[in-house]
Amino acid sequence: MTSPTSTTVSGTPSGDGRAAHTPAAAAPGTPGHTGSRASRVLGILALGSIVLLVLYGLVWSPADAEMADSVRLMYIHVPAASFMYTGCFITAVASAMWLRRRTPGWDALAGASAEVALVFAAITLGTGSLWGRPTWGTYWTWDARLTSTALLTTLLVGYLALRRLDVDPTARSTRAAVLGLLLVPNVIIVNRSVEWWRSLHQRSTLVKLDPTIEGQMLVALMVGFLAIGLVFTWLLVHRFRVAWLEYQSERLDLDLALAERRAEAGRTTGAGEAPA
Amino acid sequence: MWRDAALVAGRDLRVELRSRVTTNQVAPFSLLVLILFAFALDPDRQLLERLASGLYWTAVLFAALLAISRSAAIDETDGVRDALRLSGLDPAGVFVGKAAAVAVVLLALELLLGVGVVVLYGVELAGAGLVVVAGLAATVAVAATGTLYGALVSGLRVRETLLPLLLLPVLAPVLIGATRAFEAALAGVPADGWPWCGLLAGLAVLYAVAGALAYGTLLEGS
Amino acid sequence: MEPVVHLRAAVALLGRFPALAGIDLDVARGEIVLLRGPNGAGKTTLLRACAGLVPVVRGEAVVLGHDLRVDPRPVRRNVGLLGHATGLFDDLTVADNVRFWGRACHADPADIAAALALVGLDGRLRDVAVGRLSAGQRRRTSLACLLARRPALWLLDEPHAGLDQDTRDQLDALIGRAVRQGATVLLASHELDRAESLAHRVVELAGGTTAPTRGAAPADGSAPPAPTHRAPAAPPPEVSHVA
Amino acid sequence: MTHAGYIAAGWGGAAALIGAYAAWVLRRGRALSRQVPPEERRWS
Repeated sequence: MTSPTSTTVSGTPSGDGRAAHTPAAAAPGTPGHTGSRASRVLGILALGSIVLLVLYGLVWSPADAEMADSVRLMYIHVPAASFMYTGCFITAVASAMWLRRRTPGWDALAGASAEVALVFAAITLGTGSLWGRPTWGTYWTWDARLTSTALLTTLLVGYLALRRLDVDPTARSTRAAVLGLLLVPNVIIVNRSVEWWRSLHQRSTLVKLDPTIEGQMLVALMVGFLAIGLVFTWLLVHRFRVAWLEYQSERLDLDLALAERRAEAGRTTGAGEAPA
Repeated sequence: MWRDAALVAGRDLRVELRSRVTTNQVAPFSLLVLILFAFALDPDRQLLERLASGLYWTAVLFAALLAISRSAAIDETDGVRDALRLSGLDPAGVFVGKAAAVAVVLLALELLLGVGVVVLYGVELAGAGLVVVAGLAATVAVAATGTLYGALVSGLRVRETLLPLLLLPVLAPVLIGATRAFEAALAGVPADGWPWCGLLAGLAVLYAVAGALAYGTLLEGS
Repeated sequence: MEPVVHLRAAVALLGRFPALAGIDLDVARGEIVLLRGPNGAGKTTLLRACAGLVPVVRGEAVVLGHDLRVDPRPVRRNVGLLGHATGLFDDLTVADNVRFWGRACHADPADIAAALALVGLDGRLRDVAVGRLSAGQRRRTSLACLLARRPALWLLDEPHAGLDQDTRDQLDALIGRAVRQGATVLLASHELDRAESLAHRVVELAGGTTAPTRGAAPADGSAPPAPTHRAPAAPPPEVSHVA
Repeated sequence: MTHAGYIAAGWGGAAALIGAYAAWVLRRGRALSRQVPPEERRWS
């Protein structure tokens, strides 16, 4: 994974060493992308594991005794849910690190991870309700996991909505970091309280969602974790690099801005003093 | 910190008293919500009475959104933000003071809504101890969470619309806990309700601490 | 003696905009310094930076002995800022407002009462909600809040704007009184006739820089290279021009 | 295979969503890369 600690260019570069590269060096039009050798290897591994997942999940593993073939949705659903939580956790850690270090890499990682987590939240909800239809006879049931996933999705949507606001970047990063840091306690509380709430009423559905997993099914689930995990990492790496590019493209070239600002003095002092 | 908290709480409550927005607008609005529930659910007394706890706390949350938004607006203008930073008030104290003021306003609204539920929905009160404790814990939790999230969106142009999106999912556990506790109390089985009180108290402490720690960062960072 | 304000090549950003692009300024204790310059020259930002409200990101910045680049917070208790935004609560009365901000910085209750009297708000207006006051009366309320703090450094942004003749005289008298008691005043004003007669010296601001009247570029190495700086090399503009 | 429709929808939907998101991220990365000098693209 990319290491955000190496990206310690601050929003207000200290001047000396960085003054050398003028914005003309931005070389607009230079083709480029967010790929690297490592991310390409990761991508190939991810694609390979997806092929393996299709084979294990759809062909080689048997149908469940009780749920028949609908159990095959589990090989996506459960790993996607896990990596949705992983994404939230990364966002919270990166937010905490941003509050400590104030380096833009951590802010970029927090935002990237929340967005990827939202994609996996959508997959979790979609596969969950598609799985629920044949199992429970309804697309939506107030099952603890579905409900807390839905609430978590709204938490992520709110976090990303705050990040998208067009306001002063430092203010936005500060607010987003506090909100991102609160994500983990919020997720835990929402999860636990919903679980507790639902378990008072319908213990049975919970059991029904947990088929006895063994043999080929267990292998398929493990392959699911591997494939979804690789896809998650690949997406996170690329989304992080996009966020980094966004930061760089908006980054203030302080020396250029200062030169422009000082040039105003030449234009205005002559005219501006007249009304005195 | 406590001196600063008392000072800020006194100021916020005085602003509330002088402006009368709570008494003239928020309180009638929350009663209106209770009446709208009756329209939506067909005023079949049995149904309303059975759902009373949930409807009550939903109405409280709507009223709380308004109260929190009002509280955030007090410290929102540029001049006040600067003056707060220049004053040397402890940010944690400011947070505690604002949350305390919101809690007092909420308690007044809850009392009013409680009377409304008893009169309009025909609820028979029971389990007073549990109701009071759960109500207090839930109020503090809502006030602390709301003040923290109010500071997160304060000063933004989209504050009015962003606040509910951010705050309501976080308050969902409070709604669950407070409703279950009230249901248990009204059903005469308070033993089922006390664990939920524990949850509410935990939430109150957690968000109060988080807010006290984060308020300075939010005040400086924008 | 150590200057009250000491800035060298100070740079401050508003978002991405370098509102201050290299300020050199020294103000000694007891001085009244007028900042003069066209709109957008950076006067307001300079005052806010001295108050520790806008971070200085480059250069040196020491105010009242506190290094703002290390921590801008300790200086804040000791400065009084009178800006465009008043920082008052419209629903509260004049007395409530002054009492709140006074007590917030541990002001003596006697000072709070005295401040109200000094700006002439101890009469009928005392118990009127600030939202009902005129702009000039609000400004007097803000001034009372500032007086109650007894700041060592007064930062006044257009203090004369919106005041009538009598109140301006009153304000000038208050500034003079504060300086005699050991305070230092930095003010930005467009009322140049009045402000220049009040000030001990004038500093010109333009394009976020202290425009060097005798032609100057920062002599120390901390200043960033400024290719388009119009001025040729010359001694640092510590005292740019005496009024 | 039982429930083939649900399984196809679930797997297909997940694949489509991930594919679309990945394509969006890659395209945005290419577009932004033009605006940023190569020395800031530390991975390449």
